[in-house]
Amino acid sequence: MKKPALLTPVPAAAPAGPRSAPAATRPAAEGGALAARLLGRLQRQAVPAVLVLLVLVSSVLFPSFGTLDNARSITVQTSFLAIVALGMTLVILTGGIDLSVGSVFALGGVLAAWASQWGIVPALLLPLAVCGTIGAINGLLVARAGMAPFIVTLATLLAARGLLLAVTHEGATTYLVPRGSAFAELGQGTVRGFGYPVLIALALFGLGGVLLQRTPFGQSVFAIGGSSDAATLMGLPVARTRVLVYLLSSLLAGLAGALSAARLSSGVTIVGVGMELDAIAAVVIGGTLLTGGAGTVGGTLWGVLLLAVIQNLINQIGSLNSSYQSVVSGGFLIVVVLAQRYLFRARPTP
Amino acid sequence: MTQPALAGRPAALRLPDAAWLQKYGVYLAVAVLLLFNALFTEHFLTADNLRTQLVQVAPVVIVALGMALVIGTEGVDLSVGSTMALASALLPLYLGYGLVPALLIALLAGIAVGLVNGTLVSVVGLQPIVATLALFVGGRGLALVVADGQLKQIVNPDLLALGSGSLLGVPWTVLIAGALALLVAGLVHRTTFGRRLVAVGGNRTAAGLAGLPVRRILCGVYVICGVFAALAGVLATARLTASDPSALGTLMELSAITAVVVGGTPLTGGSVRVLGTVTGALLMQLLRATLVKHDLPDSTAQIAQAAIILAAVYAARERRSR
Amino acid sequence: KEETPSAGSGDGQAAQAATSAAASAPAAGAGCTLQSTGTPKIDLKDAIVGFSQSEKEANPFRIAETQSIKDEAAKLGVKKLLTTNAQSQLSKQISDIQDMLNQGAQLLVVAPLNSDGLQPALAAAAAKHVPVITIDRKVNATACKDYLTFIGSNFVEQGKRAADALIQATGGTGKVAILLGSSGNNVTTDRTNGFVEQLKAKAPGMEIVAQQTGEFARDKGQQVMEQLIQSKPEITAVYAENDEMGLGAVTALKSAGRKPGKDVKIVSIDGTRNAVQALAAGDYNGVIESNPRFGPLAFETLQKFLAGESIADSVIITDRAYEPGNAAASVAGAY
Amino acid sequence: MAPPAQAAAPPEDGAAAPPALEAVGVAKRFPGVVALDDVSLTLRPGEIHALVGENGAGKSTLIKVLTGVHRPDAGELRIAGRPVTLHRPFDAQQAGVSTIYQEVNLVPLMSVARNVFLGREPRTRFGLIDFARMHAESAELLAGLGVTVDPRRPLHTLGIGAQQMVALARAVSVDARVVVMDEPTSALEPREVETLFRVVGDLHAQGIAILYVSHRMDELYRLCDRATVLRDGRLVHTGELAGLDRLDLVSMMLGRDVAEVRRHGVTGFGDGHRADREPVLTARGLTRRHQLHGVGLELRPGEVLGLGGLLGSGRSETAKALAGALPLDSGAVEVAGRPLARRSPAAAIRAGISLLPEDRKAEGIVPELSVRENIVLAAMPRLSRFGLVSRRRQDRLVEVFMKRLRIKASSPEQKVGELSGGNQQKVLLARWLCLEPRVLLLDEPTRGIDVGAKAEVQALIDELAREGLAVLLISSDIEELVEGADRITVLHAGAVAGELTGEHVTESDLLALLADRADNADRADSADRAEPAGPVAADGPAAEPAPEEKR
Ligand SMILES: Nc1ncnc2c1ncn2[C@@H]1O[C@H](COP(=O)(O)OP(=O)(O)OP(=O)(O)O)[C@@H](O)[C@H]1O
Ligand SMILES: Nc1ncnc2c1ncn2[C@@H]1O[C@H](COP(=O)(O)OP(=O)(O)OP(=O)(O)O)[C@@H](O)[C@H]1O
Ligand SMILES: [Mg+2]
Ligand SMILES: [Mg+2]
Repeated sequence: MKKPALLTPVPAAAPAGPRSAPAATRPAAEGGALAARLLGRLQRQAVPAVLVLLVLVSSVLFPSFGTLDNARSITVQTSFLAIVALGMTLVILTGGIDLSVGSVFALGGVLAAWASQWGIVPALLLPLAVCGTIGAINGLLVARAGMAPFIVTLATLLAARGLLLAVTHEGATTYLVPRGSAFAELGQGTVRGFGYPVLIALALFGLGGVLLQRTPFGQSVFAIGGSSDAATLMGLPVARTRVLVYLLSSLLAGLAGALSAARLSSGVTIVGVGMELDAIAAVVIGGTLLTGGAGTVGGTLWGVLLLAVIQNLINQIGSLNSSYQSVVSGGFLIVVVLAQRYLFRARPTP
Repeated sequence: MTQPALAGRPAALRLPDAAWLQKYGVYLAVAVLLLFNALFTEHFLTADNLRTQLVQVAPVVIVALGMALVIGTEGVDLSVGSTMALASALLPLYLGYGLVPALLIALLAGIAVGLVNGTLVSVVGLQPIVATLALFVGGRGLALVVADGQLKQIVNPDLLALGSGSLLGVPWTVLIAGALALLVAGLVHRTTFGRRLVAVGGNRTAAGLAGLPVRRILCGVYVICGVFAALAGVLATARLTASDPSALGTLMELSAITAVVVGGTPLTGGSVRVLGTVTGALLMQLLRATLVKHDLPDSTAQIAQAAIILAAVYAARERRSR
Repeated sequence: KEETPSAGSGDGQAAQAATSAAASAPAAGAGCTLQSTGTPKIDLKDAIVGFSQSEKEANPFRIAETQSIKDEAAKLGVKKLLTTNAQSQLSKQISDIQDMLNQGAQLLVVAPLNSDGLQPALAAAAAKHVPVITIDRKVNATACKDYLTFIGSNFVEQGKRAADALIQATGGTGKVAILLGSSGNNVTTDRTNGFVEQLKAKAPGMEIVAQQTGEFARDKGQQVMEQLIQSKPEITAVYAENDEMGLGAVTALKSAGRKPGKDVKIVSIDGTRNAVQALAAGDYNGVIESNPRFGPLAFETLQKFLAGESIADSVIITDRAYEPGNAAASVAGAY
Repeated sequence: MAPPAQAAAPPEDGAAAPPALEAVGVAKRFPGVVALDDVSLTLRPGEIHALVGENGAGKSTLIKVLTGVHRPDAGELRIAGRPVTLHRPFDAQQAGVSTIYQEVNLVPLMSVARNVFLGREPRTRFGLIDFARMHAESAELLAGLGVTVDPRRPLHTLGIGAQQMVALARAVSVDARVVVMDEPTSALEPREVETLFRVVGDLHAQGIAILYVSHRMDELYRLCDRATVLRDGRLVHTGELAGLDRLDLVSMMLGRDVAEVRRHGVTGFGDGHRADREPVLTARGLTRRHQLHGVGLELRPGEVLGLGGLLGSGRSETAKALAGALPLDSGAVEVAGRPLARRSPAAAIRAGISLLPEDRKAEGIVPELSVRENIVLAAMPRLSRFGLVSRRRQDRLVEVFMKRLRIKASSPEQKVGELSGGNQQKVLLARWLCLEPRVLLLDEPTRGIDVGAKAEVQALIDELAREGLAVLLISSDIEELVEGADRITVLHAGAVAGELTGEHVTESDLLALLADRADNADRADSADRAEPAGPVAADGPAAEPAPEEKR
């Protein structure tokens, strides 16, 4: 167990590394060592475990569930939410929240579609520049002016939506991405059937994991979320880290929006509504504390997948009335978190 | 208190400075907005118009009051909008037995939702946002199942009277909201439950060690929030003269949380500002009214709304004394 | 009893007397055949049909729409009908369609949430040679190539007809408030454009004094109307882009002591039973139907297509118009 | 041990060198309180300077001004002779000032190693954090301080004492020319205190200036060269400590004349109590995995039972178990012969057991609430009728306790989070005393309390015991433990290691028992905390510093 498990270490949950405490060594001694170790590992990784269980069960129940095609469509659909949730993870880890991501996502898409007439570079740069500005505003207002993140990002949620409406003449204009352009390819191309957005999302999560776990910036993020007073007293760059975190969140949301526009071939104005809640839910289900200070980007990835699989399952069940669909997905959510809580070793509440 | 030897030096005189602004910023913002409208909006300072604003804000105020209590315990309740819908959906089913039984059933639904939320938060120990997310998603579905997806016209005269009637010119909904605000203020400041709730929000570990019944308090708070949301659902239904489970209370959770936070209650728990919450709701209401009355297109309206919220909260922000 | 579309709503529409499955295949275009899409020839009775609904069945329009598809499928004895609901999320609609394809859907009926953005889903269907019929809303793509055909109403036209109805009710003068649908939505845009254009062309004496969104919901419509009554008491006419908002406006006007239908004329689009009832009761001045009963027409089109016939790129469904004169008699026929 | 701060600035020669750190005419005011008023302080290179004063005198505030946490309202700061403006603690650290703040200011959810290295993590070639090195170095650093914990453990799983040692490790492992320590020993055991002294000695030898705050007079006289005395935010005295009589120092701190101070003894405790009655509290076989192994004890009305042990020996856990605040695997607690059925703090409180917890920040105060509300928190039901709080009854109670414990606050409405550390402690004490319990469990009751108030608190404990209360006393101040307790139960590694009664309740007996135990433990297994070879336990204040393995 030498590998420092990049994406899943330490929060309050369970240290992924070896523990010299007798707790970890005892079950191994009692025979069935390997099985016990595996079980122990799985128990500490509640979300992936629930996910694996869910996937196994539903593959048996629904023949069309466990297919490669299904995997491809689930992954590409989730990749956009995943990218947004990655940024959200960083923000939540500092104990903040970013409600603006849904609007910023939509704005990014519209801007990208508009700029795509001049090629792929403007199509990526414009949304990043505008969304980055929004993120910087969020960050500065939170970190420098000391305003509550909830309110600041709620305001920018409105502002980004307003900007989007202004750009699209109150939603009357939909900008289209030129067919066959390099930008469209970015959203629609595949490698072995898996869309580029999936690969981009995975790469970003990899980077995010390294950023969070292996760089001083990441340590500051955890420290601020754990105790921002202590972080200040320890001389960490608290304000700078906060600004950066909101900046990254908006950039990622904008990028996800751009990719989604590339995939949809158009800058759709109605996307992203309520996306912030999905992202927050994925992050929190992924084991990140909403109060900050503990969590992993890997957990978020699992959380996003879990939400997607639940939705897919509801479709597999087939002809559920839409009202029952909500009831079922609400019920599912409870079952999953309860399973997480009771079947698997719960995190010690800090 | 007499302890001259210990009490430091005489306090510096408090001027209406930054700290003052922080404390009373919301009220100031409301005043400014009222002034603006009085000057620049036609037909604004009429009794009818003011009544309209109050009537529209009443359900938000009621939900926000419950939400403020939840936020005081460092929680949040996303399910309020769905609870409103559920209460609204149940009403027509039982109005045949009269207003009171139907009302009781609706409130019972609120209690049930609160109990589920409260149990998930306090006993199971889930993070409030996840715990209440389940009913946020499922609750509205349940409401639609109950109502068979249909909007139903309300014909019960008692319920309609609740929505449109008034006492001495003050609509019932406004009176109810006002009474609840007083009640919650009393609850927070004058009862053991209120004080303990704030302590639980301020330091849960310490509260537990001090022997407070933390679980019961948490559960109680979510139940109150659920009941308030259900009541708001009933009042909104009465005013709409229809039970509309698909649209009633959508985004209410955001409006309520916004009112609470703009009103100066921190999301980190440990304090509840009741008057601030009411004022926060009023501020948002006036803001929306102003934008509609000046017929701004949606794009401009949203940007303006964002700017004004930021300005108001910026003025009232907490300045750390260093 | 049945309405023929009023004068302005000509293009390609032929009024038919049949209840809901009124259809017309315009002569335009070469049409689309099995060969051009590469769809294998199958019998509808052995087929798995997928239906993707865009919004929750929580308003009369969507309820009637879904029900009509389900009923017709049952009537024709379709082997299996998969239904999904995107709950107003575009991304969910895309994955819904892909899920159904993965579950083996051979024919698809889609009620798009938005005219743009379904590209990936359509591409996936095309790759599997699964024909897609979009109902209610047209997608911005190439018929026959990206999808088979579109069956539905013309929203711009609906807006124009609403304008006509309002002009008739007001006599061509007055101040109008528009209750817009959700911002950024194609339906909102089209119904607004049609209305505004027609008003400009036909009734220069009418002035639009307010355009505010009521988000297609009754309570929002009511709230906005309450504000407008206070700030712009001079308003004499309201155009609501769906019935729900119109009915909200009725409530608002009533509680402000005004007489909807008389002091303030109201016209809206959709043709739900509640609105037609209000019309019959005199609270309303006109309702333009947006016909949700796509089932018969959709399956009829599919059957023709599978039988080898050529299908036109769009099939326009007939929308009725309810007027004070015919309302009372039509209530039962409204959805 | 890892040599702390090898590369510190070379000692500047002699008296010619400018002061390492200097504050001139500093003032700081908080709403309602003048915390500092025209205070000047000069810290010479290489000296150990004591900062003393009673609770709320302004010591911590001065330190926070010196380290950039607070911006002074007036006055000037100089570091190495140059005037500086500190905007953030970061600036002070850049300028070579390293600080251990009064309340442990680390991040509870992060691992021990990360806490030690936050902000200056060792990197690999690729610029990424080198965890292997970080863990190794922090383990080594901590082992050098006598703490052997897995550096991957989340900090909050450590006791407050161990956390304090982590903070120490962090502070001394940076290159600093000034180290500021605000009550570093208040949570430490004699053994750790010795370690700390050794570290201070090392720093001193390297020419690093140290500003040292403590309420323990012995320490000051043992360590410090000079002292600055604050009272009510004003400077009362600065000078050599050697020539200053202890009584004079205390009288300056308290602002009372020497004669009055002299009347108080070393501690406020009187002599033994009568404890012939039936035990009011009996605990048997308290067991919890990895923490407690069959601890049993008896408490009689009217006696003070001391609980002795080394850091991490399970004393706090025992106290918490008695108070129903720690889930147990097995074991029973009886109050006056009746078993406590439900284990919860509420049930224990109803049975008359009160616990003053050890970690006042995490487990004690509700910082946003007022002094009044913090005091009455646990007693609320008694002070209210029909669920309505009675403000009048509260005020009466609060007034009594604020006077009796000399709680210094601008008013009972001041937020507890704004009080000085010692005053927070007094508020907590008041919270438990106003419950009028039958059994009082005190975990570090005088932690951070000034000399004057400490004697009063001790006298209070004494008085309560005389009135028939059963008191369990946990204290890292060994003198206090021995003076105060009638009987001492000694714990080691979560089990009872022995008991001292009668004339054996002495410092030397206690230390002997502890040392004996620590030795045994070393020879035995204990994977978790095998001590480094060699006798580590200090044998009392006069003993030699523990040998260092790595030098
Ligand atoms: N943030 C703050 N807001 C308001 N008042 C404060 C604040 N911090 C400190 N004070 C007040 O300043 C005074 C000095 O407090 P300080 O913490 O410096 O005392 P201290 O000498 O460190 O005491 P102790 O020995 O108890 O730690 C106290 O009266 C305290 O209430
Ligand atoms: N010096 C140490 N070496 C190893 N582990 C330690 C050490 N000090 C503390 N710990 C760990 O921290 C945990 C809690 O420590 P804590 O100091 O609270 O224990 P305690 O028994 O309450 O100590 P105290 O007797 O000081 O109150 C212990 O279970 C132990 O595992
Ligand atoms: Mg202090
Ligand atoms: Mg302890």
